[in-house]
Amino acid sequence: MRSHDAADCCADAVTGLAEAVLSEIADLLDQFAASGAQSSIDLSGLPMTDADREKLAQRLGRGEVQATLDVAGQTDVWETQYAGVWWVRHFGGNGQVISEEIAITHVPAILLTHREDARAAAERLRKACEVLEATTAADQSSAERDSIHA
Amino acid sequence: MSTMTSPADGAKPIDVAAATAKLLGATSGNMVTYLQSCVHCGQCAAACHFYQATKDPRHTPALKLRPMLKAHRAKSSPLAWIGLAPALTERDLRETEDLIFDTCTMCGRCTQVCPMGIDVASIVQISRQAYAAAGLGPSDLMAAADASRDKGSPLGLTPEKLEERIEWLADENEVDIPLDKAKADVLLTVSSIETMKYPSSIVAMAKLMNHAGVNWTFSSKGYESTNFGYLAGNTSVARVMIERIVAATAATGAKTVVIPECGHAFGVMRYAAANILGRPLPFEVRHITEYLADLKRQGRLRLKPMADAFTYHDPCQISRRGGATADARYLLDGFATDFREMSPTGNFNWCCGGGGGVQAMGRAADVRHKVFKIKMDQVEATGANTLISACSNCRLTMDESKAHYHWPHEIGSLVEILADHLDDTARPAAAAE
Amino acid sequence: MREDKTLAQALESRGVSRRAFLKYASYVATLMALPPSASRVIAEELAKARRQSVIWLSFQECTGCTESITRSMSPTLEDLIFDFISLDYHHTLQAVSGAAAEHARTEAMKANKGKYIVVVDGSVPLKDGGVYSTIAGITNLDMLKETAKDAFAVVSVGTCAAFGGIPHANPNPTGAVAISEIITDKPVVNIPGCPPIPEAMTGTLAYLLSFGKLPELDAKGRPLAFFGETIHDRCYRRPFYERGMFANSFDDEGARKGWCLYKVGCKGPIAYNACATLKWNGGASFPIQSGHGCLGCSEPGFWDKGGFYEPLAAATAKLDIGVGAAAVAGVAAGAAAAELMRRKKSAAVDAANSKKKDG
Amino acid sequence: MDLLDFARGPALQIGLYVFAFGVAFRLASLLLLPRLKDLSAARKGAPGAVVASGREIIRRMWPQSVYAEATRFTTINGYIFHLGLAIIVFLGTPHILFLKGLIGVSWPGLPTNIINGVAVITFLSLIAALVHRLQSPVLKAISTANDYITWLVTMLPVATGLLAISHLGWRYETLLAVHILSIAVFLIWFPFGKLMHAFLIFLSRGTTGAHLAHRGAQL
Repeated sequence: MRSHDAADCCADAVTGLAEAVLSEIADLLDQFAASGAQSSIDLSGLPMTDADREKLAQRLGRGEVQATLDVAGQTDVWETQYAGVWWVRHFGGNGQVISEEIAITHVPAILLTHREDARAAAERLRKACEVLEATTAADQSSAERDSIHA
Repeated sequence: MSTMTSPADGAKPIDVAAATAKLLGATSGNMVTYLQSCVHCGQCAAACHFYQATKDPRHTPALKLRPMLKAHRAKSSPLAWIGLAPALTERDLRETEDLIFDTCTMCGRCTQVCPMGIDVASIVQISRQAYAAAGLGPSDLMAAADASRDKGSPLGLTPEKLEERIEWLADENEVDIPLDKAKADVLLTVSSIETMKYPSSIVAMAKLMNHAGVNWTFSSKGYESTNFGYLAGNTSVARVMIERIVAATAATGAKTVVIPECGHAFGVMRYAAANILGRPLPFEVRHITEYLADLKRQGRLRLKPMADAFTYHDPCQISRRGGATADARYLLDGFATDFREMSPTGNFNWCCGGGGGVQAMGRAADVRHKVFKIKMDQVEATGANTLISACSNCRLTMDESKAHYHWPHEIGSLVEILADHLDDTARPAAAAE
Repeated sequence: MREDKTLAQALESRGVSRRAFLKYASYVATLMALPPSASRVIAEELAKARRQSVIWLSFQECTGCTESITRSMSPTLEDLIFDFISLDYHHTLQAVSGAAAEHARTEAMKANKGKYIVVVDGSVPLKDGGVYSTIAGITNLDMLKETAKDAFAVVSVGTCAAFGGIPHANPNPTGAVAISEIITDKPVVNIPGCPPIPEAMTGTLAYLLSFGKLPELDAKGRPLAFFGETIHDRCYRRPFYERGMFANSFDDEGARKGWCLYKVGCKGPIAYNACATLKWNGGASFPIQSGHGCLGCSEPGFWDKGGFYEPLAAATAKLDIGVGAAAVAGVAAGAAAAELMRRKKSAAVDAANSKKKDG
Repeated sequence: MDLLDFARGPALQIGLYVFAFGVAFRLASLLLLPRLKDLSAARKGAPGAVVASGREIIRRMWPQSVYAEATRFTTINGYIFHLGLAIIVFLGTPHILFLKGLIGVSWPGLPTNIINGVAVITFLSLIAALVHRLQSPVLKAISTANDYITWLVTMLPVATGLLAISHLGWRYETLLAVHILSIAVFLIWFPFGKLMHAFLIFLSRGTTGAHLAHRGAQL
């Protein structure tokens, strides 16, 4: 559709916001390195064009860590080539980017396993073990029975 | 209707109602347009010699519209119905009297600079009528008007005195000066200033007319073309003065009335007279410079070249407001070999400061002298020693200030220098007739 | 119905992790323009919260608002809100009907007294005793007053509920009014739009759930997060406006090139809403992107602002017959004034003449 | 009805009524007065009244060189804000649309940022005009309430327009409403204050043009 050409035309515009965000990141990274203060920048809230975002992504590049989460839709997380600078991109259920942020931290919180989840997981695992033990025991006794029969 | 008020200080009573009535009687689209158009930009101040000389903001020409605007508004504006357009007061009139009389020569420079093109002079003229009706105005100006009516001339030049003078001048200068010739093509008029102060100017005009072979005459029935009735705002006297000339012209059968070196006389007779009478004049009116230029064009004026350096002062009513700026230059062209234009000149020249009857106001002498400084600077910048004019009123104004300052320059008259350089060796035009 | 389990516990049993809360929280923080640090707080609060009882009342409306909030067919992150709330009454969506439905409403009111949220779409008719819209024989006015009495907050969803909307348009035959004109004793949030953007509804509800209070509102009761800027402020066609490149009609060169629609009536500059950033249908597009000017549907009286295709700058005042009449009257009055002046002039001249004669 | 609706509708409508009545009244009451008929003989070759009036209206658009220095500020600054106002009103797209809504015809406009620049210049020029009026002894002496009210009434649309485009102060629709209200005030004041010079300038220049051209006087 023609009207989308226009949208593309404007989305192509480079506003210089990428540079501004870069220098902001540099400042925050200084603070993080010095005092461990974690911070983040909400990219969705900035009036960046697609071209701006692309430029920012290019400048930051990709580092050692990449992760894909499957949490109510996909979430991509990667460390940029600057250690401590993380890019977190949340997708909604329909593949649309719903939120995007730069996190200056050790590891983005979303990657961390929550204690509550661990507790619940432990519970489940325990249950799973009990089930396993039960089935193993059952299997064993039947095997014994079989061998006796054999 | 007339509400006369007598101030406690014993000054003469001021009839405000008469002033307002006079204004109402003069109401026209032209007047009201001017009154309503001022945008208060203040540029007129720069053009006014009285402001230029004094730097007093009171002398801003725009302020001269105010009293009449106020009176008009009080009578015409719907604002008056709700009390927002106060009437003209005696105090208004008293406080502005000098603006309307002493410090306005109706020279028209402010109109030149006005982006709205407001003709302040015409409003001042109407204002003078209103102030005069109220009983205001300089007594000497009023007296001059009365003298014009009663004696035939503001300076008391009665017909008898005119006859005496002419006889004496003719004898003294051995020149033919016709008076009351039965039939003439041209009626020449005088300005009383010339007759009384610059009689040589009368002689010069006679010489020039005779040289060109013109059939001309003075008339004792109507000779004074300076109209102090007009300048004083006294319309009835103005009318009497005009009627006298009209009658004299009719008596001689002249087709042309020539106005001598007097700017306001020319302005009134040439442009105001028909409107004051309410009918067109049955003859043409020419200023002496225009008439001499006509003669020169016809080849009837033969002049010897003049080498003296001089500069020319344009009388406002002849140049800027009279439309005859070019004729003075035409007369000088090829005759005056060292004629120097002052700056500004022509239509933009500064007023002498004595026009519009201001010359006749004794109390305005100080401010006139201040104004003359502008002229002195203009003349000195040309390097010429002589200042020539084509208006005896300008000349008198300038002479008085010259004396006041002991200014060493010469002040002369255009007709006189022309008459002094007539080439009478050959008179083909006269011969041809 | 409010449950005893926290949301975390409820979702946990379905295998939804805390990461989902965190992700949802960061989504809400973005939506509400909160600082990124707020997302951790939201996540924690949400996890601790219990399902919120919501009573949804539909009055004079078209069901577009309900369509809008439930538009999605596949479960998405945004739809988590339905896991967070207990929609105890919604006569379009609920399975039961009739007396059972009304019973569900009164039960929910009793059980969650002072804690439930009332969501309203549609305006309330006041004319003729409110007979123009009733549910189960109860007028909208009565049902609203009764239901809202013990509510924690009221959320007016859609322009009809927020500002009276289309039922309120001239000549407003039913005497329709906005919810905020009836409920004056407790907080009312307006989420206008015809329909409102679903994210604006869910985001506001999530905020209420997380923080237990209303988000920051503008003077018209709208959450600033969604209604703080105009469509024009965030419109991708804004550069064309600045450069003076306009579509003059819907089928000209400018329209095809996607230039600014100001001249064909776009109300973007006075319409406060988030369409230009959140867009519609899963971020696919919004009216201006589809080539039509903004109608300003989230503004009061948008229906009566002088025509959708009349440019905003055009006055609704007209050079009508009245202006002509005023001019004619002016000429007449002027002529009278001139005539009056003429007479005054003649009188003055006559007086002067007679005076002269006397003298 | 909110403020913007009131401004776009009733306020402007009243403004238009008052403007139409007032201007018609002022012009009719002036033009229907008897005008002076010059009975003196015209100078040979003098143009007719219509030609002379037209010529004077045009010629007086710029001061004579003799007065150039004395009138420099007023002339240049005057032109700046007059042209500025004209450009803003007649070439600003929203204003063209406003006029189109009234008179039905439209024409191409200038880009918004150019109009904004012109508006800033006009704003500064109007400030300069006021400062000049307050500082010059002559202008102080001749100024009346009319001058200051007219200045304010002219300045308000410029200032509120600038605020509206830069979204300063209130919300945009409030600024827009105030801007339109200032136009209504402008229209209402127009016929009764100095703004009438927009019409009177033709009458007074023309009157003098005809008056003096009849004499052959070059002004």
